[in-house]
Amino acid sequence: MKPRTFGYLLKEGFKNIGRNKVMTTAAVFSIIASLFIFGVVLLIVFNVQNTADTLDSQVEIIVYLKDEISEAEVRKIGKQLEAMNGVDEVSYQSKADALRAMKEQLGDSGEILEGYTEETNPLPRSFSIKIHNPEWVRAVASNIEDKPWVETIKYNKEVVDTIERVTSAMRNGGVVLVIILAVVTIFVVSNTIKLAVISRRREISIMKYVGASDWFIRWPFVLEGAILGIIGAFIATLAIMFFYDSLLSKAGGFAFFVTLVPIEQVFKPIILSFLAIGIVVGILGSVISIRKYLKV
Amino acid sequence: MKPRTFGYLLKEGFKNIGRNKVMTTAAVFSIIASLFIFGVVLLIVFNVQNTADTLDSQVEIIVYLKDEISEAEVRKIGKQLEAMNGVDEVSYQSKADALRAMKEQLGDSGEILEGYTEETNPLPRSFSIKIHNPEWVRAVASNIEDKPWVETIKYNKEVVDTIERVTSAMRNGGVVLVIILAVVTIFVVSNTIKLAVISRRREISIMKYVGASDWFIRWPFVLEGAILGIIGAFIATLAIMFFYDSLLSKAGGFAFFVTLVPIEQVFKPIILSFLAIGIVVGILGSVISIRKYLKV
Amino acid sequence: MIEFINLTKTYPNGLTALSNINLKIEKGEFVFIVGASGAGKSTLIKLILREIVPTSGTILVKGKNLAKMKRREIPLLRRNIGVVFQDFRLLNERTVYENVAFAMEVVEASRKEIRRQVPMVLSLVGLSSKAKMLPSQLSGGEQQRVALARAIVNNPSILIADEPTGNLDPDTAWEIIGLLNEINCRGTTVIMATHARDIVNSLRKRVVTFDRGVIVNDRQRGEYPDEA
Amino acid sequence: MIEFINLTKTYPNGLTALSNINLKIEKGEFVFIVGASGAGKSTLIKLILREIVPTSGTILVKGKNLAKMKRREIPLLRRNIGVVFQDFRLLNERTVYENVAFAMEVVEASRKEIRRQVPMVLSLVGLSSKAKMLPSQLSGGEQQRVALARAIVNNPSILIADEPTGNLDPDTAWEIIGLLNEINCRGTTVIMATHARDIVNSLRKRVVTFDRGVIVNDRQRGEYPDEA
Ligand SMILES: Nc1ncnc2c1ncn2[C@@H]1O[C@H](COP(=O)(O)OP(=O)(O)OP(=O)(O)O)[C@@H](O)[C@H]1O
Ligand SMILES: Nc1ncnc2c1ncn2[C@@H]1O[C@H](COP(=O)(O)OP(=O)(O)OP(=O)(O)O)[C@@H](O)[C@H]1O
Ligand SMILES: [Mg+2]
Ligand SMILES: [Mg+2]
Repeated sequence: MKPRTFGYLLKEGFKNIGRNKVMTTAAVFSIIASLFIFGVVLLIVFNVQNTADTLDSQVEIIVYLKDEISEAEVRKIGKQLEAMNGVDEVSYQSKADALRAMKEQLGDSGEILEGYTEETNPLPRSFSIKIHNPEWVRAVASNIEDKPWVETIKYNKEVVDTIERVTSAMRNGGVVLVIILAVVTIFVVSNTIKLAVISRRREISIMKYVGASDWFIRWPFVLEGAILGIIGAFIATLAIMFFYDSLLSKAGGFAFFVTLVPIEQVFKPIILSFLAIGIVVGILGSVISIRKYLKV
Repeated sequence: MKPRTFGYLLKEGFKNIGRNKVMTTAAVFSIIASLFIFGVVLLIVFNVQNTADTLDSQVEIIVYLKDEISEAEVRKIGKQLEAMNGVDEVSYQSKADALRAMKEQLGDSGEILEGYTEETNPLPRSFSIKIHNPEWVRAVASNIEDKPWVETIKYNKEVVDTIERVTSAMRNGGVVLVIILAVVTIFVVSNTIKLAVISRRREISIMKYVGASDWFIRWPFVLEGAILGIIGAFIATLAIMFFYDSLLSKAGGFAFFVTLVPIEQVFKPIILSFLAIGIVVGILGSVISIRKYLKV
Repeated sequence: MIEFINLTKTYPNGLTALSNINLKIEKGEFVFIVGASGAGKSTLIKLILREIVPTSGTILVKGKNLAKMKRREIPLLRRNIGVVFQDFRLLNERTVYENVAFAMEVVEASRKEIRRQVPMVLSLVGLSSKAKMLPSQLSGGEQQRVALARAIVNNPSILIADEPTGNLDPDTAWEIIGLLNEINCRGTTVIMATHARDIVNSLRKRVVTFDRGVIVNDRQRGEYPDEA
Repeated sequence: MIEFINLTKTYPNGLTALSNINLKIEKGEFVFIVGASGAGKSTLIKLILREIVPTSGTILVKGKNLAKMKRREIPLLRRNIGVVFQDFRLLNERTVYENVAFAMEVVEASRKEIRRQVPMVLSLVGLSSKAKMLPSQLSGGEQQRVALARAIVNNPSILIADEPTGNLDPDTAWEIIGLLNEINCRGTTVIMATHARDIVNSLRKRVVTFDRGVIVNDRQRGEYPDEA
């Protein structure tokens, strides 16, 4: 292909856009609409993911120590725990800390504990262990359980189980939903382009009769598709960012137990995926739709 | 219009569907895709709404009573509280109940409370008041606060505030999202139909030249649109129900803090709204799209 | 039947296709409209069908002023006029039979009438064997005859034919002209735009000659003008 | 140049449009294809363009067997053949100028050539003043002339015209024929399907007559057959 011909085909692509205003508008709006919906789901998935991560980091095991253990040994045990596989963070609670914490927990009823001093209270010393990943909780717990210095060990099995199950379900569900939506988006948009092509089937067949090669006919459509995809992607990004921004400012950064992901963090993945989908869909939609009509 | 003519036009509507298989498939799939996405958002809104309702019903005020109040008076106070505006349910906690509850709350550390008997413990008697609507919590609380029998009154101001703010934001956000999506769905589908009509503009103009009235031309398209809408709505309902059912069985009825709405409860609103949107979109899409081409 | 009074048609792009036309066609007449390519013949026909509106002047069809006609009256006008368009204008997705039957469905004819009338008209134009074909499966001349069948199926009071023999061999063309003549004898007004010199000259009907938008000649028992 | 050997074309619906055709057209010939409506003239042309493939038999164009031609060779074949289609086949959304220029863009002509050639061809067919109009703004005859301009703009070695004067008044028709004759004199093979008896009779070129799918007559310096 001569460069001059490519220039011509590019110009044709732009001309098509101008010539078929209704169709162009329809196709661009379809792309925007589909991408917008896709974006909403993407935002939901991001936020679920973020929340799951936050919750994960809150899973902890509490190890209550036997009263007869010496302070030196306690320090050694702390080191030991920190070195364990899957352990994120270890924090120590002395008898005094424990009493203070309980008083706080009881609030107004805290007076009930007045009789105890910081040293003589019956509450045990303990380590809280933050676990990197909820799936490792059980392993870490069973590893500690049998140690001689352990009085008792506590972790919310149910919560761990639930979080484990729910986050993985959510993650899978989110991925499945995003895939379904990506396919649906591609489908809707390529349908739109297909209809646009159908309404120009006469034009395509005439080009064939005049002796145009398949690629000569295809190029302007492909370029047109790509241009529409890019335009749609940019507008959709603007729209979804505007939407999310107003949501953030309303919800004040959090909603229920969900910590909302800040807008800077979602911008890049959204505009990139939008552009990718827009362009791919635009081009594929055109190429696939034309194929049938090239066989003249 | 003669009944025989209506029969003819209906038959034409069905024939069009058979004749333009590509277009029909495209339009039906667009409807299904849009409705499916709409359905996903609808399900999210339903579940958020359901969770908000559940949380609302958990907002409560605890009133601790002065120790000097007699049992008889306590009973009278209970009646008084129950009669208050906005109060849903009142439950009484005796000294013995309070001790038991605290022991339970402390778990293994409960031995710290061994010294107290059920009657002599320093914990006060209390009423828990469930409030119908979080917005009334403050009113009820300020109403009780100054009563002479009140030792102290407790309610989680922050939680109440948050729930209040978040649920109303969620509700508004949900409504806005559903509206946006309904519009987007209508838009995408009517675009699809519009393109289908554009590709038949020649047919429409020829009908005009032969002397067909506007309605004679419009009816088959309108009926075709309605039929496509109905088909799309049914398939989309099936798809979304299948999707939600598999989600429910995976999540086991709850996810995070959200109690999932059972499938029976969402079926009716979904199929009804799908049918309504499908039919309206099908008909409107056709009528609007044709309008321009009738002016010959 | 049809009357043009001081009629001028200028297209939006500034081209004046007809200027100051005065023409009266009586009920039952057979009129040839002749003239060079681009003289304004099709424009005249489009005006009668109210496909376009005049820039100035009046057209009366059956006593009605088309310029003042309401949108919803147009279908009724067109049902009284059978037309063979220069570009045929057949419905591509319908068979020959359906194309002809469609014109009858539009006027809400009964099923019985349709079943009787359509095959009759198709055999009249010699297309009985092609009833189930789509327009794309027909030769050019066959398509033209389908258009004619559609135009006459409702026994219109006016029949307009724009170049109805342009794609026909002389034999078939003469058959078609015989048909038009017969329809005319039954009382239908026939207006035919044509370039077929032979036909015009041997029929000796009224001939209206256009040249660049004006009528240069209008005579009964006329001939195809020799401008060459 | 073009050769048909024992060629039969039966359409999918069972209709045999051409049966056992043997025909050889030499380089530089001017051939009229005549015959009644539906005789198979357009089918013959569609076969040369490889719009359709023969059911049996062989077509050779410039020594190439079209039945065995690969899909991607078809555009190259068509660029060598200029065609005026019976239904014009103009691009509705492009102006007259663009329609003609398009045929040159396809062969990757330079901008300079296009700027020189297109206006020249348009003036040749008498449409210089309509260059910026869309096909829908033209009369039937004008559209036909655009189709002709497009067909000859690339100086093809074969020019095929299906009824190129069907919508033209005799004067314009003669001008077009003069044009085709001139192109033929410059060495281009011209094949013209037509019903115009006058033209065939006065040009005295080779005439191939079809009747219901078979060649009934093929003579040099022939006349339009009198089947009536
Ligand atoms: N929609 C339009 N816009 C602008 N100009 C037009 C339009 N339609 C027709 N014309 C011009 O008006 C003139 C008359 O056109 P018309 O179709 O009436 O010619 P005609 O007599 O039917 O010719 P032919 O014999 O070639 O069919 C032509 O020059 C044509 O270019
Ligand atoms: N795609 C098709 N499918 C079936 N039959 C067809 C198809 N195309 C043409 N025919 C039939 O083949 C026969 C020859 O058609 P063709 O178009 O070659 O005729 P023609 O000689 O060009 O006639 P005309 O002078 O009317 O244009 C006709 O009877 C026509 O109905
Ligand atoms: Mg005309
Ligand atoms: Mg033909």
